[in-house]
Amino acid sequence: MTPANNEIKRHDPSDIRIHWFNAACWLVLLVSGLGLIKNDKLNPLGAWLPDVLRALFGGGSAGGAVLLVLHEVVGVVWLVGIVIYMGVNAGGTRFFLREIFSLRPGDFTWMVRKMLRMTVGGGGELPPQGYYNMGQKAFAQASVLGGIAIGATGMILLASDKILPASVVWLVGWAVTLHYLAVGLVFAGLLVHIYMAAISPEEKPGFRSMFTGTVPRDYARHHHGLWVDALDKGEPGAK
Amino acid sequence: MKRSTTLFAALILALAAVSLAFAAEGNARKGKYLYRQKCRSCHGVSASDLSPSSKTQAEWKKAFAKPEAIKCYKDWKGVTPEEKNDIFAYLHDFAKDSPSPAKCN
Amino acid sequence: MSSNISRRDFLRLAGMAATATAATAAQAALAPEARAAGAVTAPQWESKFGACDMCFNRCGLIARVERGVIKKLDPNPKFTKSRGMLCARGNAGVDQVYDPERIKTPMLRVGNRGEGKWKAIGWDEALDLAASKMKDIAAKYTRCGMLFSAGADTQSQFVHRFAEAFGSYNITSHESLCLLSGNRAFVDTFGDVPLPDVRSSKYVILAGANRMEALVTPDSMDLMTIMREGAKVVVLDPRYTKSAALASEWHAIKPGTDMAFMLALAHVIITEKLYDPKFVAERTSGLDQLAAHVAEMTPAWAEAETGIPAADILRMARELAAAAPAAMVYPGRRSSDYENSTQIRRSFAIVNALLGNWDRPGGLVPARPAGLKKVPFEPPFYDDNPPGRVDAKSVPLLFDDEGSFVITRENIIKGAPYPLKGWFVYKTNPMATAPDRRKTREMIDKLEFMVVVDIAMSDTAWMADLVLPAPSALERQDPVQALQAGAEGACLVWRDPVIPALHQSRPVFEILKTLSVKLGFPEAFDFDIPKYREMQLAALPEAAEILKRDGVYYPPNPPLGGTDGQPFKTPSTKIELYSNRYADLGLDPLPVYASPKASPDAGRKFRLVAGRSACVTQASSTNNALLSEFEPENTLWLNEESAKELGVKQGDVVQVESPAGKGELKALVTPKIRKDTVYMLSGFGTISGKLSHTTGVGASIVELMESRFDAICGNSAIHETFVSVKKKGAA
Amino acid sequence: MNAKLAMVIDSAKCIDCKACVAACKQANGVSRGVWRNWIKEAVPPVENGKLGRGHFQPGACMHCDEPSCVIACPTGATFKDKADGSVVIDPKLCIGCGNCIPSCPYGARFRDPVRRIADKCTYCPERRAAGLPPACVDTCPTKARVFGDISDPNSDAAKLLAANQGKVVRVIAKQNDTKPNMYYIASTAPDGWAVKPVNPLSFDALSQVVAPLVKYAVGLSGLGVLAMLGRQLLVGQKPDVGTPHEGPEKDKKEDGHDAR
Repeated sequence: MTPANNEIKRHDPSDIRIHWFNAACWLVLLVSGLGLIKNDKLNPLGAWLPDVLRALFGGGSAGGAVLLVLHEVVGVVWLVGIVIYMGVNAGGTRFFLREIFSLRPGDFTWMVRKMLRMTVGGGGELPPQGYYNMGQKAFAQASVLGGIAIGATGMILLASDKILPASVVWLVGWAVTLHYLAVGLVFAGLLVHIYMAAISPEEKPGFRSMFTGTVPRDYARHHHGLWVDALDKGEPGAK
Repeated sequence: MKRSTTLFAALILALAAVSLAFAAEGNARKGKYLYRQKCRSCHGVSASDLSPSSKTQAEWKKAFAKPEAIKCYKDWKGVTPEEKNDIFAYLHDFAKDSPSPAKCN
Repeated sequence: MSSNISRRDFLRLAGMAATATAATAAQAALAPEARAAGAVTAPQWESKFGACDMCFNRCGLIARVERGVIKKLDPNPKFTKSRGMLCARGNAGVDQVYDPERIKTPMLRVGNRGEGKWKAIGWDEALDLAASKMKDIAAKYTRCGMLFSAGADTQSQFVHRFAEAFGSYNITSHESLCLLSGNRAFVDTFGDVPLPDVRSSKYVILAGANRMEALVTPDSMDLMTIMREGAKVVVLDPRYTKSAALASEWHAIKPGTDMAFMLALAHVIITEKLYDPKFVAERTSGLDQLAAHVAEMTPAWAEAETGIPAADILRMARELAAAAPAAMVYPGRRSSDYENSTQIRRSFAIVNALLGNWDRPGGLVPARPAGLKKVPFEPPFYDDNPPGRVDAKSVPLLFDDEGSFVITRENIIKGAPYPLKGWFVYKTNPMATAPDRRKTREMIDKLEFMVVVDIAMSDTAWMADLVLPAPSALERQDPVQALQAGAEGACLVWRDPVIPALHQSRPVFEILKTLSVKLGFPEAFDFDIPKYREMQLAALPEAAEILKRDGVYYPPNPPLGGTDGQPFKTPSTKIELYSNRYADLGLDPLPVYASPKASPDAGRKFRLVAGRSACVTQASSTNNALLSEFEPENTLWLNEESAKELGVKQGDVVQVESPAGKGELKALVTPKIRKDTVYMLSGFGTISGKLSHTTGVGASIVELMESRFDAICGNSAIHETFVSVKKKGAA
Repeated sequence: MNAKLAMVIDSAKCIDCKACVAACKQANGVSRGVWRNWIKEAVPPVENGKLGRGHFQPGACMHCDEPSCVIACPTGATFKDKADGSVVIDPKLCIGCGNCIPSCPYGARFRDPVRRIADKCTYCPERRAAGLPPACVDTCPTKARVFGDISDPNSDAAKLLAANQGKVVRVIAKQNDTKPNMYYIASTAPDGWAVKPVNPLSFDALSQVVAPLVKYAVGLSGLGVLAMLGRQLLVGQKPDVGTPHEGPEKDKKEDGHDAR
């Protein structure tokens, strides 16, 4: 093991790259997307954000049009990036999907107790977790499923004024609604993810690993005990 | 009343027959050609602009009954009596009060 | 000129435009709900004057041209004759220019006639061929063996000039399929074809004129204006046209009975002495005969004929006379209705005479002086020619310069009195506008050579041996044209190309000029258009500059009343209520009414009438891409009750049949037409393979119309046909 | 002061010649089969057994003061231009979702079959920039359509309105007065054609269900994060957590983790 015996490899460089690539895309997409929702009643933040962004991008609806192009381009880049990653690191993708969708007994208990512990305190003992804890799994599931929904509806919206006939505008309308819903839900999860990963002191090593690729063995044993156990046993499929 | 109408119509018919006979002597189409060739060189350029619709049929008839009295008669030298008749037919048949008043060009 | 236009228009809109522009600029940064500053800029177009050619009105226009492409046609606000408007057809003029089906090169027929097999050839070959064919025909059949037909076009005068120089007397235009009966009647009554001064009129009877759809400038707009000012407009029409809908009063008159209505008006005006006695005594002749003639023609009598209540007729006669002389029976244009249309229109003229409205505001006024000079020439005379036109003496009062297309066609088919074997056609389309299409086809089959010069492949062009592409009116230079606008005076327009001629098109002037050289009479065309205009404007030295500046020139317009005390150009020098000329010719000197003949066949119980949409100029515009959106197909207007009897429902396809032919089209079941009458638009059911919007779409009205003509002047008579109607598939 | 562009229509002058419609199509390159403006024909009354006087009513987008279409637009491509009061569609920002089409009670909008985005009357901004009136106004034979800034008392439109005070009518959707800026003089017909604005179900779902749901979800999540942050700040940072040098015992002791 590198760099020292007390560090375990947790992420491939390609994992790290795709994570930050995804994060950057989402940031741009979220901000530009919110900037497109000019409608006061729909924009959870109100119309000031679109107004400010449009002014930044050239003013008026022309500024909005720049935002739309930006949103469309970055959206396509994001989708293409994800697909390329899945090709380059097919094993990692399989591992990731298998891990996040495999629930173990105790995951639910972990989730409830962890939430209590992080907020009001107490909550009792936490059941051991695998490569991902249940919180991470929940957010990863939301991201994958939400990402698929966002990507698919986004493609419909992209196609709307390019190839789709008037007879399927109902589909476009629903794509708008679903796009919004999926982003909203994923964003709700994202807030917790960002807190947990970047702000909460508890996950600092995990955060660091998104740059270095390794976590301290002690940290891993504490937080992802089942994973370390599997690693130690050399179980197939363990990373 | 009715009787007088009939009589009046008969009279007009008779007059018309006379005038038509007079006109029929000349060839109006040839007259048009001749008028353009022989008259237009002055009329419309240096003399008064003149075309069939400048006068009524009666006025043309009167003028051609005594062509010697026409101002420019001295310039008519090259016009034969037959040609004169054709020119008259043209001017008369397309006069101001004719069924097909015509300007000349 | 463009600066001039924009300055004028800018003043009109200055406040609005300035506010909007300044506000936009200032607020763009602050108010995000605005377009970005400068996002909407004025188009980089050049503005060029023109004159519309989508119908005969020739409204002044401004073409907006961007990088050599016409983007938009706008009305020329200085062209007051059309009250600053351009109608739907005018706006669609752009689509005529860029019609993908336009004739692009000279085309030589290589298949059978009408088969649609063509070979593109060069201009030299095409014009050599035309010249040699015309020479051959002249040699074999005399020069009168060529027929020349030209439509209502500014360059048609060159076709007439060419025909005369070539030596043929046989020239027809569209007029003998349209307006000659009315002209005949007014020439024979007033000695003139007057213009209506609608703008100052207080009472107008529109009988068989649909001015809100068959737009005539400025009359169509003025009728609306005067109604707003309190004038009354009465419409007589078997159809609820848009004119009927908008009129003060509409009567669904029985077709063919207008004369009864007019004679009853005369009856009331004379018996109640509502006419101006001084005017009638001094300026008209034949009042006594007329009074006797109409003595029995009471409103009650007319009610039985026309279906209009006697009380209404009586009231209208009194109202009309009370408004005189600012009152009129509108003379109308198209009068090619019945075999006695000249006499019908005579009755219109007679009522006008009784109103004393001649040369008075709101009445009928003589054509205003335009000041244009004719450009003289000396065509040769050919001694071997027959004595006259091929249709000469067929009817008593043929206009010698117009003739009669229907009779000419008949005589070509017969080959008598002499054979006529060649046809030069310019921008007129008898295959789609002359009644009885089969006869036109039969006539064409008798020809040895037929050449058509046109913009699009009309049905007539489709039949030709040689088709030559002409540019549209926006692509060519034209002579000066005088246009009449009622009492407001004549105006002059000309055209310069707003874009160069597209494809290989050549103006008919150039075609004829070349042919005149090939045929040995170049002196008839020893000028170009600028020189020709100079000669036309010889008496109007300032006109050319003003035309360049404004796109229109108004010659001095003397006030009305200028003809007071002057003789009328009639045999009696007065307005002939009683026509001496007709008496001379053995015609009825007063209009004698006869009830319209019933259908000779009980199975054919509907009279077919023609009419117009404001988006259609007969057969010349229906293939226009934009206009076809407004009139995508024609329908048969069928009264609701008649439809019920026939078992026809809205939109059903019906089969319409007459002795001339048959057609299939959708029924428009409507209360807007009398039970005894059906109507359809012209310009559909075409046969040309290059008219994709109309070929195979709807039915052709000329396929159904029988070949009839006005017994006095030879004008076609297109309302004399009865048709049978049945639902398609019904027994 | 901001301009307020409006159209004042003397519909009794209209002869239904379609010049305005053709001019609009030509000026704006409107696709075949769709129309930015129209002339409606009133069903003629039957008087004494025959058809009575007809009435034709020119129309187009009314550039409402409270436009329902703007609310239905998810991207802000449709907006009320504050500078001149017109309701604008930015074609670059429109994604062609079609929401705005049924949301207009006047049927003024359509989805352009070629460009696949929403379209409607624009009052011809390019022509106005060139100092010309909108194409339909310029070309009208009887000048039934009058256009201008009605906040400027010297404009033709304002003058016409002032001259007809008390006689001006508007065609308004009964269910939803969008404050249209199309004024008809005296009377106009037909007048009952404005329909109830309808949003597509997907849009209602978005605005009434999804948007609140997302707000709650994000709010809840935000609250949770705040609570965690609060606890973190209040209870204090655990010096042992997250530092890779710390031993596991401390973790266990202080954090209560039992990862083994």
